[in-house]
Amino acid sequence: MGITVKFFANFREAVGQERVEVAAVRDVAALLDELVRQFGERMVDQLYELGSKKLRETVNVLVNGRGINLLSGLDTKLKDGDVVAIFPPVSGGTS
Amino acid sequence: MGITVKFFANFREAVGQERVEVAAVRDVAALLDELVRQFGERMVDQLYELGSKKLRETVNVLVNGRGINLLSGLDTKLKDGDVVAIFPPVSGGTS
Amino acid sequence: MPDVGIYSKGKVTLPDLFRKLRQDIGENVGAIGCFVGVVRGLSGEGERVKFLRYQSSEDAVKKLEQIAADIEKRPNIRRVMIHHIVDQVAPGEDAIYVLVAGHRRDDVFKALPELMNRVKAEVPIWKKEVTERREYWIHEFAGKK
Amino acid sequence: MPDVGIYSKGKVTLPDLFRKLRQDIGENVGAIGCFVGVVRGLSGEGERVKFLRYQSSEDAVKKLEQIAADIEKRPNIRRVMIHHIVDQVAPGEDAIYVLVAGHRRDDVFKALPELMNRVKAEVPIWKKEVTERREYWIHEFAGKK
Repeated sequence: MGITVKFFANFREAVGQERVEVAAVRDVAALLDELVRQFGERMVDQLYELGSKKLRETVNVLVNGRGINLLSGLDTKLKDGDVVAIFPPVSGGTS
Repeated sequence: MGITVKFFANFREAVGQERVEVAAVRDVAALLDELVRQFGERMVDQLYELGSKKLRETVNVLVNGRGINLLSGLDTKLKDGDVVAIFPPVSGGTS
Repeated sequence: MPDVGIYSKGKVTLPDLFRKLRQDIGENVGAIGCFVGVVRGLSGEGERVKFLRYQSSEDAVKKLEQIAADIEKRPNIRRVMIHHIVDQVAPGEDAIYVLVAGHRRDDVFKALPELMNRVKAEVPIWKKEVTERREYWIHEFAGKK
Repeated sequence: MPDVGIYSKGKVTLPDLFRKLRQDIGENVGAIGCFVGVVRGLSGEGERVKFLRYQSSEDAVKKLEQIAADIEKRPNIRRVMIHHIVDQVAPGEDAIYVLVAGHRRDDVFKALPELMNRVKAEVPIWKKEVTERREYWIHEFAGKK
């Protein structure tokens, strides 16, 4: 069954899809590599600070509803059936 | 023409009228005496602390729109044509 | 220009005030705040309230205008409305509407309580509370009864 | 029970929300506060805004419920409603309605900004601003663009 990845806002636009299924990968770092492989430069720009592999501060990654900052960061393990969400800071309401 | 006295809230009820005309009196103290003379105990109760001639703290007296506390208190002079308003603290809005 | 008024019951409704507010506030309003003061069914002492009877002096509208204008002249506030019912008002019925339109919500959230505090402290309006057992004029700022 | 929702345009109106709010709040509500978030016609940089496009995750309603319930459980708060439009919304159009009914105005005035701050910080809703010259997703809490 692999891993379900849901995208919101700029990530959804970069990908052109609301969600994708990815074959099992070891951890979040490997998942992001796989997304970059599939979606190329557009995904790199959204994920990483310019010219580095440092995740942008504005990128939120949730694994089964929990932020990876509360788990093991990019080393957070993934297994079949996990749901990963990737999105920028929320901005409901008005200005 | 004398002095016009307007009453609000409990004072209006004590007097049973929205306003009265009083012949010229020297000052506010004399006006209040005149009101007590005309309206009796009900007016005394509303104006003064129990058993004294000390004006209750909750009594507001305006002469031509200005509070007597900013004028000369009970010694504030009155002249023909003056308008005096007597009322308790305001309480607009809800609880 | 601020928009204020004193009405008997049934002469003003909140949807009408909102409609009026939105007519000419321009394109830079991002926040509208509103407060409705409703008559409660229980007095401060827990007595059942039959109704409040409001009374106002003829200076009340002028004072409402002044308060509304003071707040409306702030750079981030576009419109202030204060509309007070002066009548016999039963529990569950509205006694006052305050509306504020501004650029951002912070300005609006700051203005609303200020407006209500000033209305309660400065406008020549009085109210008599009539409960099942007694009736008395409320002297809000003279210590609680 | 708090009352929240996410709607496309035209599916919710403020008068309807007020009517619903007043149906079962009981006799002890003395204060109703309301906030309407309106789309502004000028962006933070002064560009003319064509529209905002909102997007939400399927968890947004649950989060709104949680926020509303947290505030509604306070002893002096009777009802909280949060209703968000998630759609393409033009300047002058409403994007969010928050209503609070409580015993006294202080409780209501305190709750309103708290609710809005939590909605903006916690609810999975995003918006893209489309101006005459460009379009971008707004990262409200990541420093101003």
